[in-house]
Amino acid sequence: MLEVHDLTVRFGGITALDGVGFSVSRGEMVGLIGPNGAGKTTLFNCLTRRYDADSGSVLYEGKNLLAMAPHAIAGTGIARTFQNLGLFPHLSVRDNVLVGAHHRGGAGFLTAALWLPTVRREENRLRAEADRILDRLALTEVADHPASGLPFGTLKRVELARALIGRPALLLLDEPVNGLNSAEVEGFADTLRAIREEFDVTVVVVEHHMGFVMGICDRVVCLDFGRKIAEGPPAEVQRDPGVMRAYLGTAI
Amino acid sequence: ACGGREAATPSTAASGSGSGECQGQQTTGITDTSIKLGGIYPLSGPASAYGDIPKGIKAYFDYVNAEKNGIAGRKVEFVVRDDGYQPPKAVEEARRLVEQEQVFALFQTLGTPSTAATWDYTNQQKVPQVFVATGASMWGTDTAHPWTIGWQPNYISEARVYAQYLKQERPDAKVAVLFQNDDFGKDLLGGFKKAIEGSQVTVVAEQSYEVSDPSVDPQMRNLAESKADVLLNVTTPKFGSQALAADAKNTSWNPLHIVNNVAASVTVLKPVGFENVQGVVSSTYYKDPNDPKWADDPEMKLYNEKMKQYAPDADPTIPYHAFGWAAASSFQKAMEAVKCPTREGLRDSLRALQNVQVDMLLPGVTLNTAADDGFPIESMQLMEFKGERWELFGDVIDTRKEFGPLTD
Amino acid sequence: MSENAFLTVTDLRAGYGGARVLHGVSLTVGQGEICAILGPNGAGKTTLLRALSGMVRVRGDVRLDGADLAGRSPDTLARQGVAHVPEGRGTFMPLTVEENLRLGAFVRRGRGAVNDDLERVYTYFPVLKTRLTQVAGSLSGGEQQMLAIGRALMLRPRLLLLDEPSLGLAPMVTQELFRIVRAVNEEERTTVVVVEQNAHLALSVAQQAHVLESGRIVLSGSAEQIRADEQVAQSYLGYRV
Amino acid sequence: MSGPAEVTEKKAVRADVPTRGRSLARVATAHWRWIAVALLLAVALYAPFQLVPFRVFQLTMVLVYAVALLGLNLLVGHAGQISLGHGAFFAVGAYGSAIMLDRWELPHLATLPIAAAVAFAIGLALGLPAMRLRGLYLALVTLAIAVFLVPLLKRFEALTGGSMGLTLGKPVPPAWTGLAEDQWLYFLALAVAVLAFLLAYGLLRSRVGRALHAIRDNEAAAEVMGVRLSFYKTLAFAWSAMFAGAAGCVYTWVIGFVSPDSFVLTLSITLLASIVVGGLGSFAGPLLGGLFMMFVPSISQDVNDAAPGVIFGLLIIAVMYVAPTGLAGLAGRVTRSITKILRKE
Amino acid sequence: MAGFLQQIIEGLGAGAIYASLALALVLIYQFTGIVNFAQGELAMFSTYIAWQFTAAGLPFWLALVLTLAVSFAGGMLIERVVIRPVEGAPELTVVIVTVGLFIFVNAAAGWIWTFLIKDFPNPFPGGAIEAGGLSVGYSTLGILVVVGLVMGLLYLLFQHTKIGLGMRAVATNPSSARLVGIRVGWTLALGWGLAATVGAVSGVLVAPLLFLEPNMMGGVLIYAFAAATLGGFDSPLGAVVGGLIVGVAETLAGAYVGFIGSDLKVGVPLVIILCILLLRPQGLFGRAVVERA
Ligand SMILES: Nc1ncnc2c1ncn2[C@@H]1O[C@H](COP(=O)(O)OP(=O)(O)OP(=O)(O)O)[C@@H](O)[C@H]1O
Ligand SMILES: Nc1ncnc2c1ncn2[C@@H]1O[C@H](COP(=O)(O)OP(=O)(O)OP(=O)(O)O)[C@@H](O)[C@H]1O
Ligand SMILES: CC(C)C[C@H](N)C(=O)O
Ligand SMILES: [Mg+2]
Ligand SMILES: [Mg+2]
Repeated sequence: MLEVHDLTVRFGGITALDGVGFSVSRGEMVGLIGPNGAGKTTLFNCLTRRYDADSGSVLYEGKNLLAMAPHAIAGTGIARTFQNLGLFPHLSVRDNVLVGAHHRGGAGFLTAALWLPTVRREENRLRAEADRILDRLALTEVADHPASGLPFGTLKRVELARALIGRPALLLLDEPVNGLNSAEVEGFADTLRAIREEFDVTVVVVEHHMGFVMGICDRVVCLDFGRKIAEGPPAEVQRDPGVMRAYLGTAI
Repeated sequence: ACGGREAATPSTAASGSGSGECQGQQTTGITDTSIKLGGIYPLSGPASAYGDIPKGIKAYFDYVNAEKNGIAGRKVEFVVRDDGYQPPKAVEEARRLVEQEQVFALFQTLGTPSTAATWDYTNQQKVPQVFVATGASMWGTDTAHPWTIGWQPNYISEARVYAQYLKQERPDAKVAVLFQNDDFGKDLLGGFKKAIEGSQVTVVAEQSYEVSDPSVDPQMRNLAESKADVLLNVTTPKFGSQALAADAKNTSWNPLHIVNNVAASVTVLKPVGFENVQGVVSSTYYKDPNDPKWADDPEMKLYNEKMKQYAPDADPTIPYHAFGWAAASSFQKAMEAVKCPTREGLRDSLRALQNVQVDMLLPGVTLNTAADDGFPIESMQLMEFKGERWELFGDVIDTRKEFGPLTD
Repeated sequence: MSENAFLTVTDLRAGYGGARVLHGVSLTVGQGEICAILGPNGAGKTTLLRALSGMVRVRGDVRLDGADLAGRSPDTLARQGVAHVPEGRGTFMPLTVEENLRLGAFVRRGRGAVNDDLERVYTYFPVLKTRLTQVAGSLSGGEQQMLAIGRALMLRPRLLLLDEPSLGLAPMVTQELFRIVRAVNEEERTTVVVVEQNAHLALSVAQQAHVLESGRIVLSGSAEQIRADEQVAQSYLGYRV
Repeated sequence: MSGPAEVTEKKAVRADVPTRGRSLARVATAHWRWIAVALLLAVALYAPFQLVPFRVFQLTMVLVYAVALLGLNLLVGHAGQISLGHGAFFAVGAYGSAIMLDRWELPHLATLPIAAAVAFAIGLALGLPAMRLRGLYLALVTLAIAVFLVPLLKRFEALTGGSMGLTLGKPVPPAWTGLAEDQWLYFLALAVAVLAFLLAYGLLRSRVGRALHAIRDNEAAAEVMGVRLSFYKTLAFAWSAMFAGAAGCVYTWVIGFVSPDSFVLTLSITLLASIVVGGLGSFAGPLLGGLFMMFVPSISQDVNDAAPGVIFGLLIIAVMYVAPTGLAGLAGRVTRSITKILRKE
Repeated sequence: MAGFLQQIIEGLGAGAIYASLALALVLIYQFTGIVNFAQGELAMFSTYIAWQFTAAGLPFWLALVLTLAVSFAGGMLIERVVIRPVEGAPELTVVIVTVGLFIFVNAAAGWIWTFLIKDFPNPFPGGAIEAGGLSVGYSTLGILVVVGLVMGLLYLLFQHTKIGLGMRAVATNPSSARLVGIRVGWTLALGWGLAATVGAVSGVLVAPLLFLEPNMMGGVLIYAFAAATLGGFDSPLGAVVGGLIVGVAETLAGAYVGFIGSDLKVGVPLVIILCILLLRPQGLFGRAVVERA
């Protein structure tokens, strides 16, 4: 489904990604790990066209992602969450989620301004769906609260809801369990498993929480200084000496 | 379906003051003991300098009210409104004055745009719009607006004075023109070009500026390139000073510098340095309070004294005060001459001024109008700057006599 | 109350606008102690730290080394030696890494000592040294977190407030981080209040811990006690040991 | 405003059916916004029959400004892009209408759609390059456009009447209405304003409105969600220009005179100040801003006629102190506390 | 050719004037994060104060020093009294407060000093250096030198002083700035004070050329905005280079491009700005905003 070949991204003197290549098949759950600054977020940014690649290619369902416009990515079925939150602080939680359905709507300036019935119908449909997803992620209570001022953990869930309403085929999660305690991490892992079934979605997840990554991923890719240093089943990668040296350290 | 319309219905002279031939005419804003006038000026915004004019007017009316028992026994109340030099505001204020304040007449609206925006309304309402403070030529030539009348010499007439002067003194003059890119500048420039038609005098360079420009130095440089031997400086005060200074600074180009009346006050020349403006030529029609030549003039003495008394905060040397004073005393003359103390009466009186003398105007400059002539002042006198004062020279030029009526 | 109480908080109340978040929190931290604050999402842990550094308005009593500091502004508190690693890191995005770090020492005098401390931070977080002239906003999430911690250390604080310092850090760096906290605490007798979701780690360095829930302290004790009590662990900290 | 409260309130209304007497107040508090709009509209329809023509004229101008501010609000308040040159689009509409009336003697009403369309097209053309710029840089480029417009209008004298401007007749009320000219103008302006508000309302509560808000709050995230930034920003600019153009067109009908001096930079700055004073991103904002723009200068003058600018400047500052998020925000705060009190009893 | 070069020289002279005010705009933007519409009016007001001092008989340089001191204090006072109440408010709210301040100061100056033009002494000698058919006025040279000097000082302040660093920190993230111990309020006040001082320098440079009156800085402000936009709002060098480009472009366009003429020449800087910003949206010397997802 996703094939990354020889991807390189440089910023001035820094090479954030250095010839990275791996692939993800449909239905898989892939963990992306690596030290801080290894280039994980940069990789996500390339996939969603926030950054331009200096060389290499990314094929998604056979299409060349790197040739697409940034706004067109969502339409191809790729959704993501952000490491440091990318919410719309003045919008309510519900509206935040609804923005995630943007590419699914068809209302334009004119049709919306004219209150056309199709627009109304579409709006009602999406709202109903948003409410379902909010309910699914236990966010109904805060649905009308502005996104600013909610606890960090809650906001992370809002981001997930916003990604899900886009009905993605590929979901990119950047450190989704940041700031959750152990029980919450487990809860989240369960939710994610269920969602994966329910929405039939392929997941790539960046996370430093090893328990989470090892528990949920089918396969793990480890980056270091922009290079792939290991790839394989979680248990294997965890034992990899290079990964231990660069990333895990002694414990855990 | 139209409740509230009645409020606007003008009261007419059914009884009381109106009698005989005055029967049925409008008496809104006037009684046997009072007249209410309204004026619109930019008291705020970038043109606020003109906001000094009503202070001179007020001082004059206050003086007349207190010491002369008003105009023919009627005390004048003068309501001033601010339009910030914005036409839509001017319309609003005109309507406020007419409908809300119920003034007898609008005494002065300042600036061509504000006057143009309001004159349809005033004429529709049949409210006199007296002595508008702008020199555009349209106020006097337009026949569809009998209720509106100008006062100061129109810019075309002024241009004719300079053209006449050049034709006589420098028959083959090459003229460079600096002008403000608005009605005022264009009227004067257009009038000048027309007036030199058929003569050897030619315009060889023209440069305009916007009021929002910081400086006219670049324009002056471009004009200097033309090596013209006359510079016609059609500007408002600040830019007038800048242009005079630029001319003085440029030692390789020394044209005869003619500065238009709007920027001819001594207050404009003084900052440039008197030594730098010797020999500059202009024309005028009223007395500049800064000019020492009028120090002993009785009217100027009265003006200075009464300004001190009735407008203690205002600086009498600001020429706009004297302008307002002169316009107000012109109004007194017109009002004293009315046949009927009604709006119609005022309108008619304004259109029938015959050699009316106003002491703040130059000796020899009088007010003259006719049914088809809405230009009260059409005479000007040339002057040259010498030492620290303007020196009038030649005769008062009655442009109407010299050039015929302004019919384009 | 311990005898060498350095930070004493009594009946602290705080909130945002009309919303009350802390409903009377009291705790005491001894000089040179590390105190862990634990608790679920939205309990008010961040708010508590904000209250201690003056970022939110408070009612109640806050004493630092005997001085009443309740209601003081953050800059006054910083001058008193309170350093805060805030939630969201508070990076000066358009400034460089070095400028960010130097700002941490803004209230200090003495160029030499500050330069020494810069070097110290670089030995703690070697990545930062390779990024000195980079705009801080372009750092990776974890790098920014290191920067925030480094910036706080640049103050040579008497009281260090850490809000989820391990957020976004790689496992190895997280371990390193707690070693650093320990070292700073031991070498300089810096008092530390740390909010941390990784209760295990936090309790391993702390002497005492408080569990916060819905704006109230529901449990206090020494770090060992809390760690040992399995029931506590399950019901409040939500993890099985 | 307080969303969650509203939701719970609706449930409460359903549950409270038997106790009718009390629930009336509750219905009122739950739907106060619609009630307020209905009341406002009723007053607006009745007012011109009660007020003197001068006041009717003032209200007409308030509506004209409100429509222009509605457009500016779309851009600044909703899409988060600052324009310091919106007076230029107002001028385009005003001159568009004026030229059509002057040259081709089109009926007044026919000039409205054309003027709006022209403003839209120019907004689109300028928006394409301008929208690549951000924040401050965009603001200052729009300012430059507004500055440039004045000499441009003077230059094409044959069409625009140059610095003398154009004087135009006013729309004549059809006989069947029995209305006076001022009233007719008022109702025309009211119709345009209501239409504009309806269009803007439809726009903003839809996907488009959310996309604009998303751009305002976080461009990068919006783009990842599939919002095409250039498209939305440019169209927001064009729509905003269109509203300003429509307002300009009605302005021409009402004032009957256009000149370059009517559309100097001051107008653009006043528009921006008025929408900020009125309240960015709210529907009441443009209306309150229009009232501010209309009435506060004359209030200033009543206070100090020697230098009204002194007072006007102070009033702007004072309003921003009292209502840093605009008068609409202040009104919101007040109504919220009132509803709170109502709910408690 | 000499004529052309002369036009460039004159353009530089005009540009230096725009640059002088642009420096004040850049300064306040850098240190408080807002665009100050009142900057030009404050400069004008300062110039009146200087005029008042000289009118009272003080020697020019003493008057200047006093004026700079008064302006500094005045700028700080304005921040404390006028801006502070809206400190945490949305950016546009603060900008509109400066618009209010603009209107207020302009009207107040007219009220106090009337709208009569005042002659302001020129600190530089009147002549010009003539060489090869070109002439450069001492006054132009003087302005260029002063502007360059102010730019250099600002550069040092921005990049190489602790207080400069603190001010930039406040502008980018006030709450973090507070956390590291910066007195945000006073720092903002300092920024206003400094900007007012730089503005006063600008006013004193401008007044002898344009004549002192309440609207003196209105036109300059627009060009100064153009200069800062072109150069980048966060760079003193940009402000100066931007000012010079605008001055030269405007002068050349007015002089040589027939169709444009002096009425439309304001459009030339506009077009240049648009072109440059389309290529570099942050201005010539501005720093690009780094944006990370
Ligand atoms: N816009 C940019 N400009 C300069 N450098 C950048 C930019 N974006 C990323 N980098 C650098 O590229 C490297 C990779 O960053 P990235 O965010 O991908 O790391 P990461 O693997 O996600 O780390 P973390 O786990 O800390 O989030 C970092 O060293 C960062 O400083
Ligand atoms: N800026 C704010 N404005 C309004 N309410 C806020 C704000 N910040 C926090 N809150 C509210 O205060 C409560 C406590 O939040 P706080 O951030 O202190 O919790 P926390 O324990 O730190 O949670 P987390 O583990 O998610 O960081 C939450 O209900 C939150 O909604
Ligand atoms: C000088 C003023 C009385 C008139 C002004 N020049 C104008 O017509 O706008
Ligand atoms: Mg990352
Ligand atoms: Mg927290």
